[in-house]
Amino acid sequence: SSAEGKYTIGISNTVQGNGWREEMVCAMKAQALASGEVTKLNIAHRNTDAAGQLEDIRNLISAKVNAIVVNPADPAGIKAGLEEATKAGIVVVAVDQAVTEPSAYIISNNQEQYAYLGAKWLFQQMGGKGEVFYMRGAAGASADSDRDKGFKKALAEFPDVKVAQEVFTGWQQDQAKQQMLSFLATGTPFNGVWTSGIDNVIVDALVESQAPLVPVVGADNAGFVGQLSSVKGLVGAAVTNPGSIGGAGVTLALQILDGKKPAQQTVLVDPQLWDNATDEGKAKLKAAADPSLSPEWPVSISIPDWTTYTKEQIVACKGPGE
Amino acid sequence: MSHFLRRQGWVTGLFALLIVLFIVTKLIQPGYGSGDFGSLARAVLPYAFAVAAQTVVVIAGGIDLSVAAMMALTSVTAASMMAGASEEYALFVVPFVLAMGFALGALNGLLIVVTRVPDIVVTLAMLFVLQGAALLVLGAPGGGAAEWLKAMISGTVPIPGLPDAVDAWAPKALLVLIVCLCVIWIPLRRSRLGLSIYAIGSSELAAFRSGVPVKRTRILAYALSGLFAAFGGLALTMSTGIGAPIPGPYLLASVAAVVLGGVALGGGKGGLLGPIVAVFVLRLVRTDLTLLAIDPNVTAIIEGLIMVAVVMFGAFITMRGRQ
Amino acid sequence: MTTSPQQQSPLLDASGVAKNYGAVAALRNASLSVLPGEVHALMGANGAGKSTLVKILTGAISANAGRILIRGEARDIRSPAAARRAGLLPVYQEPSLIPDLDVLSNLRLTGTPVEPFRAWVRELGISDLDLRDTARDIPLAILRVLDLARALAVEPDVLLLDEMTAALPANLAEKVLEVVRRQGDAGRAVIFISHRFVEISALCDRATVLRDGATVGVVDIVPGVEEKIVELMLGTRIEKTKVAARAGQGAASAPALPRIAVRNLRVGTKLNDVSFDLRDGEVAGVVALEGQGQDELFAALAGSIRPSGGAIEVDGKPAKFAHPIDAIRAGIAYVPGDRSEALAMQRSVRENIALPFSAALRNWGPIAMGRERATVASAIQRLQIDTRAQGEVQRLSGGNQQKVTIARWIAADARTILCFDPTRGIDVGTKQEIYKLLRELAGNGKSVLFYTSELEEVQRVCDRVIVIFGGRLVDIFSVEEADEPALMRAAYGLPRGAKADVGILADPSANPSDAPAPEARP
Amino acid sequence: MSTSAITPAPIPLGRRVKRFMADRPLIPLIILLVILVVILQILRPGIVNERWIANTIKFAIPLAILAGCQTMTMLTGGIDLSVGTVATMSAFIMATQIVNQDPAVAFLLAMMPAVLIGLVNGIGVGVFRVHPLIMTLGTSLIGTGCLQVYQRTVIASGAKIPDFLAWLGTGVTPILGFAFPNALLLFVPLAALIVFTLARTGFGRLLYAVGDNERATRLSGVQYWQVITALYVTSSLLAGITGLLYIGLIKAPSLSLAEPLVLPSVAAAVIGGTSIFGGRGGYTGTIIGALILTVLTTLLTILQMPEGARRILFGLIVLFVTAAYLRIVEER
Ligand SMILES: Nc1ncnc2c1ncn2[C@@H]1O[C@H](COP(=O)(O)OP(=O)(O)OP(=O)(O)O)[C@@H](O)[C@H]1O
Ligand SMILES: Nc1ncnc2c1ncn2[C@@H]1O[C@H](COP(=O)(O)OP(=O)(O)OP(=O)(O)O)[C@@H](O)[C@H]1O
Ligand SMILES: [Mg+2]
Ligand SMILES: [Mg+2]
Repeated sequence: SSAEGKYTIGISNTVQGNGWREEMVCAMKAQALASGEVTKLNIAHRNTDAAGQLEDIRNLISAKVNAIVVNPADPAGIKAGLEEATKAGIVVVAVDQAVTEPSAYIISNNQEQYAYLGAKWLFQQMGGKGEVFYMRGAAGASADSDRDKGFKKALAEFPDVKVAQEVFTGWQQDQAKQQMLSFLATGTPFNGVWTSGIDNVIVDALVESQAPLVPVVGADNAGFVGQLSSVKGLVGAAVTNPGSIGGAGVTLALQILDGKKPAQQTVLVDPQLWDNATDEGKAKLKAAADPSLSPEWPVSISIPDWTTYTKEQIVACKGPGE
Repeated sequence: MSHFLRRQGWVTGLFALLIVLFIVTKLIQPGYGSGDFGSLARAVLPYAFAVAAQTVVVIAGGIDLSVAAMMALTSVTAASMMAGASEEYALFVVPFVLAMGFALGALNGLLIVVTRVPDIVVTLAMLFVLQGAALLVLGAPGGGAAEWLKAMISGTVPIPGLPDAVDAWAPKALLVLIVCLCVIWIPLRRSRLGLSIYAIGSSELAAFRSGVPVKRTRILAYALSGLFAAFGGLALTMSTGIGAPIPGPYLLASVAAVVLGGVALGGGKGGLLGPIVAVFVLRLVRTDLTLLAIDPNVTAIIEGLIMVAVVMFGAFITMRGRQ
Repeated sequence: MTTSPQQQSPLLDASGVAKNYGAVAALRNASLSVLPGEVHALMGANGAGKSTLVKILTGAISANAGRILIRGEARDIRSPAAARRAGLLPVYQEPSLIPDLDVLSNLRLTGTPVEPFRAWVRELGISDLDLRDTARDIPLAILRVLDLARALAVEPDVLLLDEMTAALPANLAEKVLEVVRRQGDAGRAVIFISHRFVEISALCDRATVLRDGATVGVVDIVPGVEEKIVELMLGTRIEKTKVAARAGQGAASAPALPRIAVRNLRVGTKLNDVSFDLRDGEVAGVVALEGQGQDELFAALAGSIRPSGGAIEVDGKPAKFAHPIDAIRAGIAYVPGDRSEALAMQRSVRENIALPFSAALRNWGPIAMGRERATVASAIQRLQIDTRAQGEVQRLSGGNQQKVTIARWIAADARTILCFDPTRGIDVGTKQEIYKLLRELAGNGKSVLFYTSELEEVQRVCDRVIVIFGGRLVDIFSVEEADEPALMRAAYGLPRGAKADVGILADPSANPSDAPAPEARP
Repeated sequence: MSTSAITPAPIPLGRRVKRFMADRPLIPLIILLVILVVILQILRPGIVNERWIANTIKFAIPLAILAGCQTMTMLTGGIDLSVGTVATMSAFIMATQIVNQDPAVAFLLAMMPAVLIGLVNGIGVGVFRVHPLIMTLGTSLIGTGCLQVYQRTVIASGAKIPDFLAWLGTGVTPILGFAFPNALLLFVPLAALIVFTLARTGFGRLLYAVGDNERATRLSGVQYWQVITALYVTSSLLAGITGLLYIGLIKAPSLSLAEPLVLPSVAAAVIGGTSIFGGRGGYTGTIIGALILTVLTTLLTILQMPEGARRILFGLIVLFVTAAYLRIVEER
């Protein structure tokens, strides 16, 4: 990394204490450090809603940052704040989700595609028929409703697949596990499980209650990826949903600050699917598996072309000046 | 007399703290100006209404755990009604939503009075009910808001006869807050109802024996709380332009600010000014933490420390005063 | 039964009133009939149901059965507000002002006119009341008087006073009695509950006696009727003699060291330079008007507040009390006058009595249940506590609650007991028990410091009497010298030998208007 | 004096039943629990089987212990909102320290924040008289912050769930043909200890008395700060132990592991008949309260309905259960 940075970057995130978001913030820090262009990061990172994020964005405007990278609590809810930021000459980049503010740049994981890809694979594994246990995220969250669209799209392609039960895990491990166990106790037959990223506890629950190991779809969390190669008889797929999108957001912001505007306003990072049913998938899983990572962290800790930090840097989770 | 002084003393102290914080802010960010103050006012708005909602019931000797859920429900209701509707339609939506908050608050009170279940349980149960209802109204964040409503809290009020530089320090959001609170609170405080609310919070038995209609007063206190929460919900919709069915962090924040503002949990004491000033203090602390680019993991520690320290300090002062 | 045949129709006529609290029948068959212009006493032992009847008449609770006629009309009084509209106004046994509101707001809340209230307050002997004071900061006795003034100010037809004078010092009590008597003269009716016979005979026209929740008689108050009332109240005859076997002569053989020596004790501005001794085997009385510093004296000795000067010696050794536990360790126990200060109201009688056993850190372990049961049972036995509702102390009657506060320290076997007005609101039978108990304690070599607001008790119980006035100890009487007029004069700060009678109670036959009206607060 | 017996009037059967229940408040609670289970069985025939019972118990236990913390603090008129954070901290520290440390050392490290937070809570409430709600909310914020800072130092060291904890949290032991969750081995003695402490020890007595009338206890020689400090430390320790049990059950260390249990723990204590105003309640009721909530969660999971309707139903049932219970137990 070069000597002196020249930019201050503000970051706004509204979910704290969740492995994915923590990795995202660490990726932002690591990328800022690795780029060598950033003097200081102003990070507003707490649990709040769209109104709270507006407050944070305005505080960042007050702090006179050069760019703001934001993981929006809601695509439309923070429009006013982003508009004010642009007016103040601040570059705005939204990561993970799109925003409705037209002046903002977006580099996003494709949530709809995430769900579609996993669900489609799952339904194929089920032979195109049977019952699926549909474990969603948090009711009322916009990422959850995007994923629901993708799931429903896949479902429409497989008319013989039925939803045995739909539950909201709230993206909480304990709740998800309890729901899985309760569901198992009902004795309802089911042929597959789709999870919105709360995955390893589901495998645990199946194993503990000696239930038949049906195919399970999850995210690329370290714990689940490990299980996919270590749990005997488990067929499953991890769909990538890289938290390192945060690092990509920082990169994009720096490019714009340096005058290299991207061709289009929105960059979508499409997810990949690694299953342990094919050799190709197995190889990818093996390459990605990283038992040293905290089990809640996604293993896809970097995005080719977009992030330049090393694994040590993201794990160290230190930004410029720390 | 001494009690009166002590209470006013606390609010004065909070004001002083707020001023110190403004000075600190100015030191951290010399460019901190009227526009930033406007941002502060807008950030304060939903919190202030949440705190007002909590304050009324706390003074009446209760607690309302459903404040944030009520805000979410009123917010999604307003947003879903206004989505795609005409600007004028909002003129109907606003009173409707306020009435809804009032009615649901009254329902809270009614359930407490009728079932005799402790208020903390009733409002906890209502928290789930209102959250559920919010999800039924809007499954995901969405909806819209009339432009004039959004405009009501952005920008400043031109005050005739004053130079623009002064006007700039009178953000509309602040004025909306002051007007809404004063129009309800000041007459209330002077009315028999207000007195009754303090009375049932102070001693329910003595109030009953003084001829206060305890049940009706309790129901009305919760209804007012619902009304303030509905204002809060509207404020959310006005600032974000949408409604979100998941409640924001307003419940715990409201309880904390109530206590910081010198209102005794247990009832009968305090006023609305203290908690509102406390909200400003808490929001400004947040601003300063962001301006200082403090490690976000440390900000939680700092906010917790400030909360505990201020309340401990208050307790310490009271103890000294008693000796 | 001596019912006086009267021609007038009653203002208030209640009959067959019953009230159950679960298994406890607070009232079974109570009746009460009050004529215009009379002061009507409602009497009964602790727990007889007097307060319950008052609460029913004034809509604070609802009866299970009964009929209430007001001016001959059947009225259903459902709330205090309804009672107020019907012209019935109570002053309950516990103060009813809202603690966190100032006096003015309290008046506003009840719709009481301010000027008449002010006039009554002055009339009742409180000259320096600030209407902006928060009720919580006002002493109990004054609060009671304010409660009364608030009731008087709306000129009720029937005023119901539940042990109005119990917590009052003599000077305030007198004023109250005067005012009440005038209510009767003005054609209104007063229902007056008190355990003090002097007050009843000085004031009342008739008395209704309750026993175990039922009316057992209505009598005219004539000289010598006390015996009959007591008989009705208790169902048996009780000796109202002086407690015998005083240890007074034991003073000669007293040990060289006093049990407690108070030297130049000072507490803020309230108590100044007070010195006296308390010896083993004696009951020392404390007499003072309201607010003369006696509260602070007791609190300082009990370790509740820290004195600002002077010294307390226990058994000859200087003692510093930072917390009541220090005083308790030194064998000094404090029984506050306000029982709500001493009792955990939702807990059982047993737990309340056994509370001090668990206080110290080393006693936090398992409780020896058998031993506790025995100790508690013997204390209950000794004080004759009515344990029908012992699951929760709050369900006991006022008098029985008071007994529990004392029983605690009997069970804990404290060497010195500081009793602050322990007979407040206790019926005659129980009073006798308590006098006997205090004497017995002294006989067993324990020491008692005994503040009382009823002067006649001094002679029954004490060996010596300490009189406090304006925060200073003004005199110490031996029991022989301590007749009521002498004590009264000393309590007003008058020197010994001054001749004027004080107050309407000094000589019941004297015309009260001849007595000089002393200032309530010097 | 008033020793004369009240005339025994014939009491109608309904009132006799009511009084019987009022004297034994546990019975109506258990009946409510059974009703819920029956409803569950009707809605999903066959669900109430051995496995389901074991699962329910497994999930009810951590909730019940945390609700025990609430019960005890609520007896004194307090509340402990920091239990979720404390449990999470213990769990997270255990799972991350066990990787490189001796189990005993890891255990001690895991319990350290519990003791510390309990001590701070106790001193704040007992000495400085800060309202418990604010005090424990504050320490829980501070604790969460510290955990987040700590987390960054162990991102790369990975995490492991000690086998013993997994055995305790998820394992079952067949006795007499019935699979008993191993967590009962921890819970039964712990619950017995809490019940005994509340009913039969000086400390328990003081909790009730302090919550009822603090001035009275002071005059009886009780030093408030001692009781309160001991109480909050105990509460925190229990929360710490719950954390260890919970991580054994969930097997996924996260920074918000036990947070979702906080509100239900308060609800369980209140449903179980403990008054938030202090002085009244007990632990056996709380245990049933925790079971009721757990069964209710299952019931709502298996019902096919929109999430919003599910939450509404949850709230209504909690309200109904508490109201029905109060109706039955409270005379007057
Ligand atoms: N809330 C209650 N619950 C249960 N029992 C009660 C309750 N209130 C009063 N009682 C019982 O009713 C009876 C009558 O009580 P009450 O207070 O009327 O007596 P009282 O005549 O005023 O006695 P005192 O002279 O001691 O004040 C007592 O046995 C008492 O224990
Ligand atoms: N649980 C109990 N039940 C009944 N009586 C008790 C109980 N605990 C103590 N006592 C009685 O109270 C008195 C004081 O006992 P306690 O054990 O509290 O004394 P202590 O002050 O702790 O001990 P020590 O005097 O040895 O320092 C004794 O008369 C004892 O018999
Ligand atoms: Mg009474
Ligand atoms: Mg009495």
